[in-house]
Amino acid sequence: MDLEISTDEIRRGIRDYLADHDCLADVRSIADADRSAPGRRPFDEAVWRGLAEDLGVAALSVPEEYGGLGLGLRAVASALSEAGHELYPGPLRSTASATAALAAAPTGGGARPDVADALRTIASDGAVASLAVPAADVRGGCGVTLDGELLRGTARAVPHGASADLLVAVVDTSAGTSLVLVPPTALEQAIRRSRGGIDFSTAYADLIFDGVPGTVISADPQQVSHVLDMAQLLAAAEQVGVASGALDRTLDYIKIREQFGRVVGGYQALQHRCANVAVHIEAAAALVERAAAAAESGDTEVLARSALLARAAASEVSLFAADTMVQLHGGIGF
Amino acid sequence: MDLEISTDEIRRGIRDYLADHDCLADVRSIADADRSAPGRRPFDEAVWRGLAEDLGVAALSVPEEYGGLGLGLRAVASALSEAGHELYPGPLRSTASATAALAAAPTGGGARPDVADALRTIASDGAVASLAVPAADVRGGCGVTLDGELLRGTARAVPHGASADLLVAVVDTSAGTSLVLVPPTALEQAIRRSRGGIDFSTAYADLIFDGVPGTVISADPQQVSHVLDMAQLLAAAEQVGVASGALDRTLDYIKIREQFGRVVGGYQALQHRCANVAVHIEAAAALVERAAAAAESGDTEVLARSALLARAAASEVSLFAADTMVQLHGGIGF
Amino acid sequence: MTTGAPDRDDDVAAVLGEDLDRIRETLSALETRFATSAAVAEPDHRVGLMEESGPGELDVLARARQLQRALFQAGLAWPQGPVEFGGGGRSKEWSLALDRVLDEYDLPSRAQLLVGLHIVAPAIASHGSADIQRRYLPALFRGEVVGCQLFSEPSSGSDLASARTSARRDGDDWIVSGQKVWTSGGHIADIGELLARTDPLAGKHAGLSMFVVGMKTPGVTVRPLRQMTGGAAFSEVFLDDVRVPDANRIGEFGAGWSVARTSLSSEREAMMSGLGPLSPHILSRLHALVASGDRCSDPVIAQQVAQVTANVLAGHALAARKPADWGRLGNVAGSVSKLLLVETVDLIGHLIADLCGPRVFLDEDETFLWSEFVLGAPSLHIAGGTDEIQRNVIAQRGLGLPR
Amino acid sequence: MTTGAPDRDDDVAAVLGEDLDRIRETLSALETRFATSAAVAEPDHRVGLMEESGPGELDVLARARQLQRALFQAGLAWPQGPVEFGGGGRSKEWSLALDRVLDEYDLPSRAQLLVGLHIVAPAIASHGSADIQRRYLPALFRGEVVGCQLFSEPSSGSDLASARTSARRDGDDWIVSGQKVWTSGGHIADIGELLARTDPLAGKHAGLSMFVVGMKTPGVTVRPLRQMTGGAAFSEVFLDDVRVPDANRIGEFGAGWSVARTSLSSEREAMMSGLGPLSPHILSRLHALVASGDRCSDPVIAQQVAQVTANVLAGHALAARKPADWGRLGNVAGSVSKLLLVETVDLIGHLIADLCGPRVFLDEDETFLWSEFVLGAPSLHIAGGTDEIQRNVIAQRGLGLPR
Repeated sequence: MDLEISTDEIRRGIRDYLADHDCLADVRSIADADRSAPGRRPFDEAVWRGLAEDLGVAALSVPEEYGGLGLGLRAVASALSEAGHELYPGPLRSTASATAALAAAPTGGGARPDVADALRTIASDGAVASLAVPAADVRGGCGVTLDGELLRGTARAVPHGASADLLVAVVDTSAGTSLVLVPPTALEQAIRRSRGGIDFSTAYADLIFDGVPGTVISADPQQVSHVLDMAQLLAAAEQVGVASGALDRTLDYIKIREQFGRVVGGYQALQHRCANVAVHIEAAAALVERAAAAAESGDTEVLARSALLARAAASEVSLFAADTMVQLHGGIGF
Repeated sequence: MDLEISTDEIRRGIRDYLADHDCLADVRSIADADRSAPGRRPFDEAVWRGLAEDLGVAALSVPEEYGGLGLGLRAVASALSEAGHELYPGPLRSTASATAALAAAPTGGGARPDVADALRTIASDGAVASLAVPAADVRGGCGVTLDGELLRGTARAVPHGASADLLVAVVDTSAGTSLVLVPPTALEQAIRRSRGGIDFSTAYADLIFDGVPGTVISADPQQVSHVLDMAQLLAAAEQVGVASGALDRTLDYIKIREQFGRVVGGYQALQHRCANVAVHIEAAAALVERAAAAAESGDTEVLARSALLARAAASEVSLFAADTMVQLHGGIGF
Repeated sequence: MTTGAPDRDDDVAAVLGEDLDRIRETLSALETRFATSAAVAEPDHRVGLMEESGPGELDVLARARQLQRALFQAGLAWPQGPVEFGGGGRSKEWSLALDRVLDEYDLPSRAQLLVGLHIVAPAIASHGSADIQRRYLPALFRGEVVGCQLFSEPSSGSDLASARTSARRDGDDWIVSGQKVWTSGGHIADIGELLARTDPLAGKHAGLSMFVVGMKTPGVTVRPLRQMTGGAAFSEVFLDDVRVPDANRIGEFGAGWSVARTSLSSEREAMMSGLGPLSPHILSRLHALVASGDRCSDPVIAQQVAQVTANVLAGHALAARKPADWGRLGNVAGSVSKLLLVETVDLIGHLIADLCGPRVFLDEDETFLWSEFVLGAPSLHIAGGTDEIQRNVIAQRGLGLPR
Repeated sequence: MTTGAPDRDDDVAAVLGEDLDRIRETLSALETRFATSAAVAEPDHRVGLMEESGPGELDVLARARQLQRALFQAGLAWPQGPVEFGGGGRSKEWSLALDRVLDEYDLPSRAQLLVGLHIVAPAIASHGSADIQRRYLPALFRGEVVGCQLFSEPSSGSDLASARTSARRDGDDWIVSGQKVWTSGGHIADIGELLARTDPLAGKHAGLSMFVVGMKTPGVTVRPLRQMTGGAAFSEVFLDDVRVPDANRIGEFGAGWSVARTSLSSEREAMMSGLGPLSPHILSRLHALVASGDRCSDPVIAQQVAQVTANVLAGHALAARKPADWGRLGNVAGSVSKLLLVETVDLIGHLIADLCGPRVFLDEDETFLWSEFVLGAPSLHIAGGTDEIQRNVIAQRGLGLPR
């Protein structure tokens, strides 16, 4: 399979599919629903199934032996950029992050049966997965500890935590910080509290574990931090997409909005601001490309460095592009 | 005396005088001389005498009883802004900083004779003075200690240290960090090493003391830090002037330089950059005004806070304005 | 008294002289009077940049009106106003000094009155006839009448002078039709300052006149606009054959643009003062937020705090500056102050986001209270004229660059 | 091999395949050969952004020429060049991979040859006749001929197409008169790429043609320009009835603007690669500077170091990008890279100033060595087209905004 062509095909497929389903309208209706009765309504289930199952996006990085396409993080990052471009509000990134963690788990001649099952259900059944990570300023686990074989504690603000069918969590255990799989049957026993907030493109929930079974899939500290790096990379990829979607919408608008008898897109101040956004999108995208390539070639050290730099750059440019979108739309942007 | 009118008169007087003497040409010739034979040539002595004695700028903040005008730091700050505007390369700021330190020394019914003499010689004889302060990242003295009544050590990069007739130094003594006056007769015994560098608007010299007499004029830590605050304020005032001079020269040029059949000052990108410079000059100038007013009203706490903020803002805007000047002059700016 | 307010000079005393004691007495009494009802009336502790419509809104407005009336009676509501209309006949300096003293007291918010007092009133005071001044100025400053601004239109944002809302003469009246937008407080206002095209054949600017229109007049429809913060501080206003008497014209026929510029420049100047978004109240809560976190000793945060502090102090110092000290920028002082303001608000927004992290966008206790501030910040770049317009104004009218 | 060079992918091996061993062998041998004479020839350890004229300049040039010849003989000087002229006939990918390997070796600077190789040669290769290609390309890539650029004029900076230097036809020759400026390396160059107005009656762009002019031709006078760093990297070039054969025309009569654009876009792309100001050599010295100071654990400095690192890595990744991955920005890739480059250089300048404090502008050991870098940074915003021009290009040719 020629990866280059695939990546382009993936991008086009997702973009066309999401454009047909008007994600932005979905995000707006989620926001409206929340404003009338706080507590976020879930994403559109049918769009998720179409994306995950019909388009096979969830299966991208699942190894072929478990029903996936066996592609690397470059393909996944491309897919997430497209989803970000359309502000897709479903669990694509959370599922991709969990998938990356599962696919990276040490196999030793084939994955363990529970990991294999989890990967299969993601690839074939449209399962929603998520990855519970520690807060940015915390070393160690996500707030949950493994006590014997039972999980206790609260994982806060887990992306799509209320809808997740299965979870991979970074957990404190007696063997140190580990990756723990919480399979569907176990996850049903967790108490889930949906979180409100102002991010209508991702639903969050606190997951409260009070003696829920979980199994360690890796206790290797390097493996744990590799998984966290991949999650940063995937978040960065999505943010680059968000930034580029914001720029595209801005360009569309300033090419038609007229003031002082001419389109405002003709003003040098606006042109230069858009050019600056474009430069920084390309810089962040280049760092994402670099990190993804390192992940594929197994260069975890380069990945570690470039994933965090990519994330920082992508965060900044997504804010810059979004702010530019609001400003250049004038009053209607706000 | 109505201070407001005075300040305007001072500004106009200095601006006209320095414009007549083309400071910029003097700075260029200093730079040229240095490039052919490194080691900076001194400022123009006649211009300094005119400024200090004929215009009486050196006497501005010297108390009236010592032959000065008894004005406060607002007047001195205005004078330094004008000097900065013209990039005057002589010892105006170094002398003003030393004067502020001397005038602030505790008097107890009249200054001590040596302080009074120093103030008189500054006010009436065009004496060059300087203030030796600790490096930015150092607490304590300027590298010199008072051992009994003798100074030992090296004060590095003292502004106009090679030309100074008298010096006030922040010195480590057995009573803590103190202000020490080094009168003309004593300063003659210091070894002076002119420093090269790329600042052609201020000459620096290392002053090496190997048992040179000096007298403590204040060992009060609050007094010492008040003097350092005033020095920061005066530096900020000069920098605001530098920034505003750079902006004025830029505006003059972009109003006449033509490209693409129109003056480049008509392009929005250049207009907006100049507007941003102007906004930040006003912000820094407002902080300088505030700090100077606090100094005059004896509010040392407000002075302490606002002088450092003024200095930080003035440093930034002077770089921004100078960079804008280089950029907007295109190739000839470089 | 609030704590942690930004420092202030003590020359307030010099300017206010012997009035100061009486002023402090009055304000202390008001502080006590309003403190008793505060717990009831303040809907929540959210920190926003705009007054938004919501459940407690009318209570807040009622308290603002009461305070305004009390201040008026004490001679503190309209210091620069002419004595014959109930103003104080004081200097600008006196008025600025009073503002500083007012900042020290924890009084109810008068934000909902600001458009009337700092946009509408200055226009009437500078351009209006004696009759229209008498009818509206005392009422605005007594808190009896709440004003709003009817300038922007869907197709006239930055290019305000292209306004299309038409007013055609009919006897002693004008018949007004059109649509206005981004009207802050449109739904609570009693009167609106209306920019309309009275002469479609005259030039773009010369075809405009300014009016006072009653917001309850038949044909006026106000529709709140949902905004990014989730709230609604702005409205659309539809004008459908609205009858406005010619006696409600502010300034000469065809002088609408000049009247609008008075309003806009007054608005910009008010924004940077303590009356604007950076009230002493917000600043003291910001200081508390910084101090409460475990990152107040983080050098990266410290750099940001210092930058914010410098900007706020500089803004206050500029607001207190005498016109003569502005030099060539005197006629664009409002634009300079406004750009500094929006930069400051952005810096604060970034500081808050850095301090709170994800807790600023999740429904977390305490930190989520700042989400409205962070989300509201972008609007200030637009309201009162975009950054681009301010920079054009500074460059062309202040620095003398070609138009 | 240098230490502290930025990290690099290992797919270099995949691209270069079995050539890699031979390449490394050649480069190791060259490293050894030039190392022996290095101590003599390197005039000092200053870190500058431009090659400046000075005492050791001709030695440096001689070594650059020797290295270039050796690389040419090994097939490593001109990988993408046609085989019949001595090029390698390789792909762009191969060439980029080779650059990465070259970065690993501590070889003499070839900065003085860059204008010829990355500005003049691409123009000749894309637009020149077979004859002119044969005459100049191998000589440039062998290091026998040093090139310079004769584009800008005192009144034609950003508006390059308004060039006034005139060329009038005289038999088989052109007679050229005018003044050029900002010519890097004008005083050491053998040939110049000359933009001249060949048809004063044609349109602004259509009136231009491009030529190769020998810099030693009678009538050519080169005068070095003193610049902010104190050095002289640029020259003014006066052309006084200089005779240039028509056979030296690059491209069609009237196609000068199109040839110039090829040169400019190639220049921008080269700047962001390791060939530009951010060479592995400068980066490793920067890392050493950060590590040597006592502020390398200061969080404020750490933020800046991370930002610089991100920009440098992003720039290298963009330089290695396939044209197809640029999307709609493919035709403005050079402008994007150049803006990123100058931002990076500014960030480094600020970092250095913050790290060294006053020691960067005083004649202090070690730290003063960076003063040329800090002072040179502003020039990069101008050289190769100002930031404003690059942003216009991106907005209009890349993002499709109106001209």
